[in-house]
Amino acid sequence: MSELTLRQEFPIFNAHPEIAYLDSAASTQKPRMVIDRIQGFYESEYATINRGLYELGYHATNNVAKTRDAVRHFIGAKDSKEIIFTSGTTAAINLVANSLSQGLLKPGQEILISQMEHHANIVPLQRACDQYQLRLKICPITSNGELDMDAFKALLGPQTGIVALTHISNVLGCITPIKTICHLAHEQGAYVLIDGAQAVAHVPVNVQEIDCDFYCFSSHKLYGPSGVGVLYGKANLLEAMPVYQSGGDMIETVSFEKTTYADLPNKFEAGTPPIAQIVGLGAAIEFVSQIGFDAIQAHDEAIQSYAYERLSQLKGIQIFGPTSNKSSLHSFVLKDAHPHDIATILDQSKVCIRAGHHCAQPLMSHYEVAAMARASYSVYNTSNDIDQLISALSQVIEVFQ
Amino acid sequence: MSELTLRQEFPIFNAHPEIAYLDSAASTQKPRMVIDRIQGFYESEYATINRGLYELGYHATNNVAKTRDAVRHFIGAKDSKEIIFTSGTTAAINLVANSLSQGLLKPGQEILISQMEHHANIVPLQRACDQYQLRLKICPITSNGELDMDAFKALLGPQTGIVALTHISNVLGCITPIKTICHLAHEQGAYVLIDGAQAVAHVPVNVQEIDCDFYCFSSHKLYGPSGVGVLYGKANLLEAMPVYQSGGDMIETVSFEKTTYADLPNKFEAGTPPIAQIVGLGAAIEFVSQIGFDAIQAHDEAIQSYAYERLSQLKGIQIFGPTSNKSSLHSFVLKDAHPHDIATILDQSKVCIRAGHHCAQPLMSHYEVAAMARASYSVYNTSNDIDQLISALSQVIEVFQ
Amino acid sequence: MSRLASLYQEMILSHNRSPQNFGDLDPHTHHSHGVNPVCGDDFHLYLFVEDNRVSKVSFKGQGCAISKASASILTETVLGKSIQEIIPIKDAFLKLISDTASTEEKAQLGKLKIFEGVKEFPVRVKCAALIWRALEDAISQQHGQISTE
Amino acid sequence: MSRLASLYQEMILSHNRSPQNFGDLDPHTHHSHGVNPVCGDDFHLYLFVEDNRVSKVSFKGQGCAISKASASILTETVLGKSIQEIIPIKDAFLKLISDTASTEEKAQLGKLKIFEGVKEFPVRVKCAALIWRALEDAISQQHGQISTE
Ligand SMILES: Cc1ncc(COP(=O)(O)O)c(C=O)c1O
Ligand SMILES: Cc1ncc(COP(=O)(O)O)c(C=O)c1O
Repeated sequence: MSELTLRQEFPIFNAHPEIAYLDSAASTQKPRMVIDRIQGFYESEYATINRGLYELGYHATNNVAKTRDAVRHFIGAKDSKEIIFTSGTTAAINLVANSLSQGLLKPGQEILISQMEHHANIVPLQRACDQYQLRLKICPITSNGELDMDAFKALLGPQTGIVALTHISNVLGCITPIKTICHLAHEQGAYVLIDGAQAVAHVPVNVQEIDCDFYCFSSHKLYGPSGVGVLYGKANLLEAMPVYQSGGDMIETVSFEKTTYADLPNKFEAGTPPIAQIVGLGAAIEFVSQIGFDAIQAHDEAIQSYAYERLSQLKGIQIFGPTSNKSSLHSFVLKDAHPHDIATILDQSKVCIRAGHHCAQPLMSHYEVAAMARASYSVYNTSNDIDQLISALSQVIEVFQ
Repeated sequence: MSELTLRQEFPIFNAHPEIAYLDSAASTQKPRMVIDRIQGFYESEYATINRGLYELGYHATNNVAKTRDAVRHFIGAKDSKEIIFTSGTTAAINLVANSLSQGLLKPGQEILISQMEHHANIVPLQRACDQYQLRLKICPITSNGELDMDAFKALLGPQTGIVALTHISNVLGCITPIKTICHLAHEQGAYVLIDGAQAVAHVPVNVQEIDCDFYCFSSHKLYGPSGVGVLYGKANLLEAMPVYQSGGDMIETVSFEKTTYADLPNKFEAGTPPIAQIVGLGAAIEFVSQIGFDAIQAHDEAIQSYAYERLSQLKGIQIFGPTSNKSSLHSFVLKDAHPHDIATILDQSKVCIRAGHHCAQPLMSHYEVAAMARASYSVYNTSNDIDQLISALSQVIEVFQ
Repeated sequence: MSRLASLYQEMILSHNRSPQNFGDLDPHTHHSHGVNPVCGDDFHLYLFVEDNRVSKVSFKGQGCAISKASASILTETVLGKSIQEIIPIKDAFLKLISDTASTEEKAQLGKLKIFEGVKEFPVRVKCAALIWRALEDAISQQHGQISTE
Repeated sequence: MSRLASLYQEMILSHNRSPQNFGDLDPHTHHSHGVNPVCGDDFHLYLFVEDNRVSKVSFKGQGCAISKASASILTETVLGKSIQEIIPIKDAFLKLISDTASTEEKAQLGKLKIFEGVKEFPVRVKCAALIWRALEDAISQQHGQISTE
């Protein structure tokens, strides 16, 4: 039995013992250790960073620096100055879409994304195309629900400026072969931006091995606090890119005639950063590291194969995405029951799932559905949660048949 | 005696009883009630918002909506859709500088700021000028250390597109007559953006009475968590402005051909918001409201006049800014002692002050100093803190004479 | 009756299975398009108004059981009524589902009262409201697209 | 000696009050401009190197007592020395203040050792280092602007 037994580490299940929380792909619950770290920081360590000439400020600055290094280590980056703290994945992608397109691309070049991207990895790039005269290209997915690599190779060319792909689809769960993607893209001189929002809690990431140019994720999907995320970028690219947001902390000198900007990482961190959240993210990374990805992946596999076994037996169910080489979630529809009705009925049995377009409307269009239901699994889920899900779904089927 | 006695509400002074924290203008410490709210939210209420069809998600969405309404009430806005949550003041100013300049200004128009602005209210506007062919104009300050209203009137004209001014200077403490400013600016057809970062914890704000078009502040300077801030904007302007960051939650429909955007406030809130931080900000506003601005202003006045009385007697001190109609801080230099040396020596006596350019280099240039020391006061400060400051400063004077 | 049973009453389920007046209506005098961007509910409502009475009505589109049943029952309700008669019903319905209707308002709702259970499910109120908002839009002659979010 | 007294030793205070070799140096063979954007310390360092020896040296600018005294004592230290002699001193000094110097390294530092107290004040290490980083830059012939942050 490779199931983890971490439920008791999450205070939310103390407050709501009856809940089967199956919406971790939207946001994970927080372990005691992360909540305590944030509380402890506010209670005895809080100060703003970078400028404090007093001890509290020095320690807070150090704490942030330590977390930056922990993030560097967590994703295998070379240098901690390549780790930019943002308010989340969305802000990170906006930064890259904007600054990279403006600074290092030429009008007429292409941005290549896929049919299965999250809106966060579509709209900022779409807007960059409008603003900088670039063209958006869409790579289709296979009938199996994975990136169509043949189509990808055909679409990729010397005209490609940026390849922006999700590491793991938040709807299909499929894992993109990003190492191969980076190799192919670099051969054509394109930069690669990976949306790692769904990946960092489930698979080990080593950006140097992957050789991606940019990688981003959100703390709140990694057992950490809301309000903070990470952009990794190769130092030489971040150095060459124009600044994005501006203000305090990211400048070197300001005068009304001329402003010069600070070095990395400060150059891209305008204003007071989410200090306590960064420290909390540090605790989340420690939490994940203590469990280890071997155990996490074995757990994911145990839960998701059990879930698939049970789900696939339900009458009238259609499950999307591949059945192997995938992450820990299942998106599905039931014949005759709309996903919103499913979610409402499940909620009455204390089963929390998501229903809707999952911020992936082009993917919904591809499957010609308006919405899907999605159950997503995490370290605190158990096979009991799956049993609860299945019995609630049986009730749905009963109501709607 | 109008001094508040709130020190025991702040756990940090339990952890460090000997500290005189005089750096609240940089960031305030957090009361028990805010820390507890955040902790409680993570422990028993956490879920992401907007899409949750289950109870936890519904309650979290409601909590965020309630805080939006509390903010609306706190600053006297008309409609809660005029309250945009951002990651802080800096992000809010970047949003306005960008979107307003792009959408509602014409090349050749001017942006009028002042000599005493924080870098956050300089650099984004400077960059907007570069990007949208606008011209930056600088209003000088008087010898008293206040906005020069005569100069302001002379600089303002039909060519002015945006007036961007700080409500309270983070260096001088002077209070800008923003109601008059708005009236004058609107006569010329200019929009007014007020940087309220230093104001919201010290003076009551009513944006409808002030009639400003935009107002922004950060939670972390208002006893709230880091990682969240507020942009208020008049609905008709926010509606007319192009979107800024994009991604999930701010769209109506996405297709590769055409994306349409959600209504306010979502239009300007791309991605998963800082949920727990918004809830924490709600608690901070409750904290401030429970004390009330009458009591806060009486306390500020008591502390700052006592501080001024003691500081002004020190040998070789020069204090910047006006002595009346000002907020709760003092920036100063000592003859022969550099501000950094002052801060280091003060830290040995557990007195936390700031030294440096305070993200206001143009103001430093104006006074021809490289740096200043600044003591800033808040609801938890007492006259004991001031005594501790003065005795530590006397030691500095001794070392350097 | 459990909360759930009161939401998914048999009549709602049956309208969901077999919606009334479903399809296009050409020609029509009034039209509106209602979408709920959060959940993807998306319906068109068509009215043909002659001598100030709704002589024909239809809807098409897709959505959850609540939004579809609401649309289906709406079409049955408005058929044959004048705009003046429809407006107070619409207002009363919108109040019913947001739990602000008076006893008199409820009284005029007839079988629409089966939607009262929706008020216990705040996230679903918009589903029941969507087609009524479209109706509101259609009869205000704006012929636009409306959205409930 | 208290931490504070070990930081602000009399020799440091006196160099702060009366810095040595303060001012311009024209002509010069080497120059660098060091700034610490966080605190506004801002110094220029000039060297005149003849026959591989520093025959003249000066600095100008402004900063805190630590950075100014460090600059003043640097000028005294390098005067008359060859670049080859200066490099190990510079390296040892930078190690001293970051608390990584060996006993042998400390031994070659002479009166520069009074800066050892800085290691107790991590935020001030950059102040002591600034002029030495400028020296490093100047003798690497890049003639640029360097910044310690
Ligand atoms: C007057 C003023 N404006 C803007 C800011 C920037 O606020 P933040 O760093 O929270 O974005 C500050 C504080 O640093 C400030 O004092
Ligand atoms: C694949 C993917 N990309 C991007 C995002 C956006 O992340 P955030 O909302 O934290 O910015 C999400 C989550 O919502 C996601 O699942």
